[in-house]
Amino acid sequence: MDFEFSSEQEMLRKSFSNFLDKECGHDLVKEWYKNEKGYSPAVWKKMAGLGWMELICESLGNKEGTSFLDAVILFEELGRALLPSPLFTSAAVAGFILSQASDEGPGGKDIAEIMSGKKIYTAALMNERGELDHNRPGVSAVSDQNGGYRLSGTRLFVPYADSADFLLVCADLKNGGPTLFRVKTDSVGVTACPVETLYPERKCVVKLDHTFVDSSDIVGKAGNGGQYVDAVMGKITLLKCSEMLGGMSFILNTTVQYVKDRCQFGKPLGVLQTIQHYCADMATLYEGARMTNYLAASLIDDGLSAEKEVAMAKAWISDGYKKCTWISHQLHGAIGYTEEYPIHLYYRHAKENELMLGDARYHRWKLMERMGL
Amino acid sequence: MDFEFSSEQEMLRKSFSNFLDKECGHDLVKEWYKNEKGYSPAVWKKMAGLGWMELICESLGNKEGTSFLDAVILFEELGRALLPSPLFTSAAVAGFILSQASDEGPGGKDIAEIMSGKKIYTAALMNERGELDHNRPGVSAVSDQNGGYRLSGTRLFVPYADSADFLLVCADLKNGGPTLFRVKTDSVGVTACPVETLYPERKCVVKLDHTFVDSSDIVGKAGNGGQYVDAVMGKITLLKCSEMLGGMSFILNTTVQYVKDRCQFGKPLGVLQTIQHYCADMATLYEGARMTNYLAASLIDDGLSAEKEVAMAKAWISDGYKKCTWISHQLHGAIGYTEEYPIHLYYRHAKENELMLGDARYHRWKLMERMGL
Amino acid sequence: MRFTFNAEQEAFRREVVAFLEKEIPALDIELDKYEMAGGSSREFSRKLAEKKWIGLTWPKEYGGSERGYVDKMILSEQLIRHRAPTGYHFAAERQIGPAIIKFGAQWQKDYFLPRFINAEDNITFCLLFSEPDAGSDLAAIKTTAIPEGDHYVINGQKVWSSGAHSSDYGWLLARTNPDPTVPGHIACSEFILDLKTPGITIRPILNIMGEHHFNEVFFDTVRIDKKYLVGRENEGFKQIVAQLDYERAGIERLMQNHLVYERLKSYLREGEFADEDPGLVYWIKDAFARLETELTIGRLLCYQTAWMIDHRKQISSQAALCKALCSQYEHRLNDVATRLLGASSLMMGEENPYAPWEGLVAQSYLHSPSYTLQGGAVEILKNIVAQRGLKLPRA
Amino acid sequence: MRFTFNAEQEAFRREVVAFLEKEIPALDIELDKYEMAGGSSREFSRKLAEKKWIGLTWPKEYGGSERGYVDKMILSEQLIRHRAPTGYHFAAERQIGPAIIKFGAQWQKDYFLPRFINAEDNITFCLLFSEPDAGSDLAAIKTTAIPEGDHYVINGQKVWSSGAHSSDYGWLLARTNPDPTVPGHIACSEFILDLKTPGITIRPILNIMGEHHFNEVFFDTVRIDKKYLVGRENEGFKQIVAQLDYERAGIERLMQNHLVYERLKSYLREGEFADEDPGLVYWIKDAFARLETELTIGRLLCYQTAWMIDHRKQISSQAALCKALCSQYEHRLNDVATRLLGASSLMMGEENPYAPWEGLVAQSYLHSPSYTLQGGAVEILKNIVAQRGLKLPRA
Repeated sequence: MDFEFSSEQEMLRKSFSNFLDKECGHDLVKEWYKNEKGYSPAVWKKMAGLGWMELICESLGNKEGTSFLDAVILFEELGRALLPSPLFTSAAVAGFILSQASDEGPGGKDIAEIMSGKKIYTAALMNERGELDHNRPGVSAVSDQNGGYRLSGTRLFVPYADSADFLLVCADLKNGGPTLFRVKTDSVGVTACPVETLYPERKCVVKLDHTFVDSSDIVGKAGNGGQYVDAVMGKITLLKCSEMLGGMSFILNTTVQYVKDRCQFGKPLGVLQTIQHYCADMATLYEGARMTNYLAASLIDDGLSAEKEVAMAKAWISDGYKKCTWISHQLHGAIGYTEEYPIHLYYRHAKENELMLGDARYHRWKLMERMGL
Repeated sequence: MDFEFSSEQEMLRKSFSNFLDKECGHDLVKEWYKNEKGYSPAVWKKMAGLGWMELICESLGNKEGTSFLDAVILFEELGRALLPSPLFTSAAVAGFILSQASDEGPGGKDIAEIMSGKKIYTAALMNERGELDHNRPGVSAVSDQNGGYRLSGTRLFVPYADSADFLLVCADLKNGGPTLFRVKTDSVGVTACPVETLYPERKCVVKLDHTFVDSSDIVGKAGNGGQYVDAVMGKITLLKCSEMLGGMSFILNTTVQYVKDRCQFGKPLGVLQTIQHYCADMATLYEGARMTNYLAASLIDDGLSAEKEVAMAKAWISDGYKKCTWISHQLHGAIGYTEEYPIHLYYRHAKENELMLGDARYHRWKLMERMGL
Repeated sequence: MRFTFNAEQEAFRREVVAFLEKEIPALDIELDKYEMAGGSSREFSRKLAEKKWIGLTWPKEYGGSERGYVDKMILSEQLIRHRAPTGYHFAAERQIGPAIIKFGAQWQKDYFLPRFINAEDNITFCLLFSEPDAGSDLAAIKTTAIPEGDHYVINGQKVWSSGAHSSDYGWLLARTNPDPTVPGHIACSEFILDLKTPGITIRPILNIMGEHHFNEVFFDTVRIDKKYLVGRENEGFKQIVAQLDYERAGIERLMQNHLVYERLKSYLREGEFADEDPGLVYWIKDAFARLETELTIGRLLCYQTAWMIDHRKQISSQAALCKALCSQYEHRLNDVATRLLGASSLMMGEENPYAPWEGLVAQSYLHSPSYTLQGGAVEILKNIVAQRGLKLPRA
Repeated sequence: MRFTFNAEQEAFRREVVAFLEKEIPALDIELDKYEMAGGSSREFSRKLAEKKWIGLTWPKEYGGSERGYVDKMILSEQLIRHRAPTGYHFAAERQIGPAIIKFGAQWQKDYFLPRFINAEDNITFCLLFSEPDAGSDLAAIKTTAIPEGDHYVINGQKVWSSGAHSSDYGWLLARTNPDPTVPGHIACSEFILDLKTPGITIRPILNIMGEHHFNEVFFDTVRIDKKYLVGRENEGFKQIVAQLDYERAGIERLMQNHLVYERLKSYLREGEFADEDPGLVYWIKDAFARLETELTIGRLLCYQTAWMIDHRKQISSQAALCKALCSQYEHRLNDVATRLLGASSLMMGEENPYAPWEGLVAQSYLHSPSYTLQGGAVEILKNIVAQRGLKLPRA
């Protein structure tokens, strides 16, 4: 057992956080949300230069000499800074799905493009009700007379679809089952419109209207699309948890600092016992989040099954992060309710990610399934 | 609307509480738990002299000129004092069941006996798993060659069965459905053994072993036993809620007084913000309990349906009373954990009655049923 | 003891319902999508005024009906349930009018009250209370109003002033005793301040939704006539505290999000759960039953507080307890709704076709952090319950 | 970063499990029905001592193995899971031995430590700390131990002394500086007190189950030799505080009710839910999943605290956070069990055939109020987390 990062891991974390401190203040973040692409292409290039996409793909793919914890640490730092970018959807989700499928088909070239940061992929996995539907996809794939397929359907919550190069879409192949397709976003019949959601990182509604794809655009084996996506869910969910953990850490530290600094009735707020207990509650939620997150990550790093532990982590962190943002707002009072002050970004981030990939109740249910109870 | 008791109601309450203050201290209560009958026959006689059984039977039976609130007030005071006696099971439960059935058969004489306090009835409605089973009774009634019936089965949690005169038992009459019988406790084949439960008011395991009952011992119509019991559940549950509300009131007052008196670190405990908030939480649970309890009681008094409101009251009070006893123990520290100090009686009373007649979760479920949701 | 309406109350409720069911559809305006009783309509307010339903509890000498607060609560509840657009007269009737009645000079009564109660003019007020270093601790305000001849000269800064940019007047709290050794609660006074007076600068603060409600307000040697003092010099604090309890007694605090409750209930009734995971159905039923119970309790607590005012009882502890419970209910309500609807509840924007309930849920969720802060943070309300209600000692 | 056992740790765990699976059944004693690791067996303790598993972390010079606290935690967890009867050596190894090692005089070490670590003698100690007016505020104790020649003379009263009536010695905290103007935390000392010394009166206090664990202990001019002082005069407080964190780091706090957890889990696995109302199944699954998560977190927090001791880090905040979480878990665990089983869970008594799980649940529920109080009330632990961990200012 070791409850601390190794010095190498600490150095890695430092390198991430130094970069983010320098390149990504909350003012910039808020600008990027609103700019054309929803992120900063300049920062993206620098991230590519630092090898972040590569690090993610390799650590998810268990490359010799890499550790899954490296990606965990990176996403924790990203969550602390709330840097908006297609890193999660392109390098983690799409990249890992492609690598799952690559034993059984092409993919190597795509992954190389993702790792270099030159091309951006995004995963379009949610239906019009906001549900993951890769096992019963709401997109249809019909054979075209020219040998390829025509895809039709609507996808919600597709990150950065309006600037990505490729979409990964799971479609219902007639008589073939759920099949994963790579779709060029500039194909005829693809529209991607940004849509407003609670957390303002870029998301689009994507419509496919008889969009033509070649049979070489099938990722992996036809009919296996649902499986590929299922296979990545554990690690992907845990990276999302890590990002949320980073957000919790920001909220905890910012709030504790605020109640030390802010004076009312002639004393810092933080002397009040109720305030101290709120802070202790936040610290407890945060410690619990760390425990579940790193337990699952340690098991994954050991090559062991962590389905139960991932469910536990997402359940605890979904609730815990949200509660921390509630407490933070309560302790900040009016200042926290302003656009300028950053905590509402975390309030939004916590709620959005609570509901993404399943909320606490859902994962407690999963946990019981995993335990056979 | 009127959020206060009328002066007549206040006088009634005073008469109850004066009697209880005088006759029933916690030391006596603890003695009575352990004495032969589990209650004080002398006090019982005085209660009969004051007309308490009569008051309960008449207020439950909507007798002209009575109010259901009179019984509510009585049980609130009983819950505050925790007086152990067969009042609830004999006058409220058995008496009201008999009056439900009396249109359709005998019963008048029995009720008169109950009202005078000369005979004690008790309701034996729970099966070996501690569930109310009057609609599918776990007691069998088989026709006897001599014209009566033979009852066999086991009943749990039967209050004061070891000293009561009669049991009311719902039995499964072969080809006749759930049927209510009056059983003399000194009949052959009846055994009633006191059994230890969390709250030490007397309860027995009752075994019926081919106990003979005459056909005149059928209460009301054969086959209607389940209905009679169902019909009394609303009011009975609300009287139980009222008793619990009285317990909450004792716990709130005692705890608030304790934190005013007890000094630590040179000041009364009650100056600490955390302690103040705990007390405010107790007060809120108590106020919510009052609101739900009296809302249901008001509707019943108006002759209106209150099924939804009774469910609400039992749900809120089951949770709320229990939480109050938790807070009370937490604020009392070690002294509260002693046999001598009374709060553990309420801690036991709260948990036992939380689980009797359905806990909060169960009643929330009922509430949704009543709302058609 | 009777927690249900008596015959007169029930008759009044029916009268209100009948009126609203007739008048609101006749207004031909679109009701606010996100806020109960959120719209504003001069026409509607005039109609209410004709019924004498503005200023229902006000003394007859000021045009009121001198009816009880329980009747007022019956009216308020129905206005909210019917989403009546009350914005035109709401703040004036709820806060400013009563304060003027209680503490105002004769000319203030003569000038403002008829305009309020008849909904003649939409004279709008903002509150100028909080300062950067005086939030919960209002006694720490530093803005001064120094008497100089027949004027006061105001200097200082306010913050979190809702609607200051679109109001005619400010309701100002300032120190009239500049000696810093005198405690704030015996050194401050209340003023009516015409916001067009020279020397006032208003700067916007955007809220977390990017909307402009809050402002900073700066005073640089603002001179006002002494007649704008409300009540007595240096008693402003006492005056405000007396009003606060009344404010806390409102049912608005419970029902601001009643649309969410109603949509939740319809969703449950229509039962579109076939595709969902099995645990969700049971979870939402339990969660909704809790909400229903809290709503029922909160509503009765509101009525109880009104009844206590009618019976001249001290309400501060009860009003605080009520407000704490109600605002926590609203907080939970929004969270439950998001979890029922899942990710789709995150969709925002009235025009967003993928947003369930016109994006109501995400909108409400963003408002949530303010509920347990506005009008007294829950923690402070609990202190009031403990100290004033349960008589626990102060530290 | 690795939250799982490494190879050596896993090997040790297996060794412990193999030992316990062999030795416990061989003991031929009935294990406690209600308490994990609740029994007492000299034979078993001697066997543990032979393995050198008593005093695992103790210095070699006192017969210990100088192994780390993580190893100790691995051992403790398995002892609890296997319900090993550790009562014979538990308190001596956990509290008294470490205190003597750290602060004791040579003769105290020579006399007590070998007896403890070899489980030779069951020398039992009770703690004589709390007083009627000094509970959470231990510095307020009034019992005095006044030096007089080569003796101390003790006068005063203690309360809540667990097991004083059946112990050989008391571990006493008393004021050695009688000047009431000197604050308690620099005026007290620790003593080993032979309970057979004249002048000591012990009176029982029954707990809420009517059992005799607690006592009042009165001292009337009790004279003891100066050699019974532990550590330095007037530094007793500092010494106690240093020990407290170690106590809080134990996994006992998490797993006292592990039997309830295990029975719950079997009940869920066997799925006797056919007759129940449908909501119950979903409710219990959700409730159990929460418990499972808290248990997992609590266990890791315990290991983390042990690891921090091994790495010479300050543990007070972490130990407090861990203890608060663990004791709240146990409180909830019992409540969940009663609600799953319903009314039948109220049945008590080992011989009661209607009591599910041998009446375990009601028994545990009665213990529950003490969990969040023993070893520091949850509220005080949270203050420690805030002040020592998060560095919030003290009032």
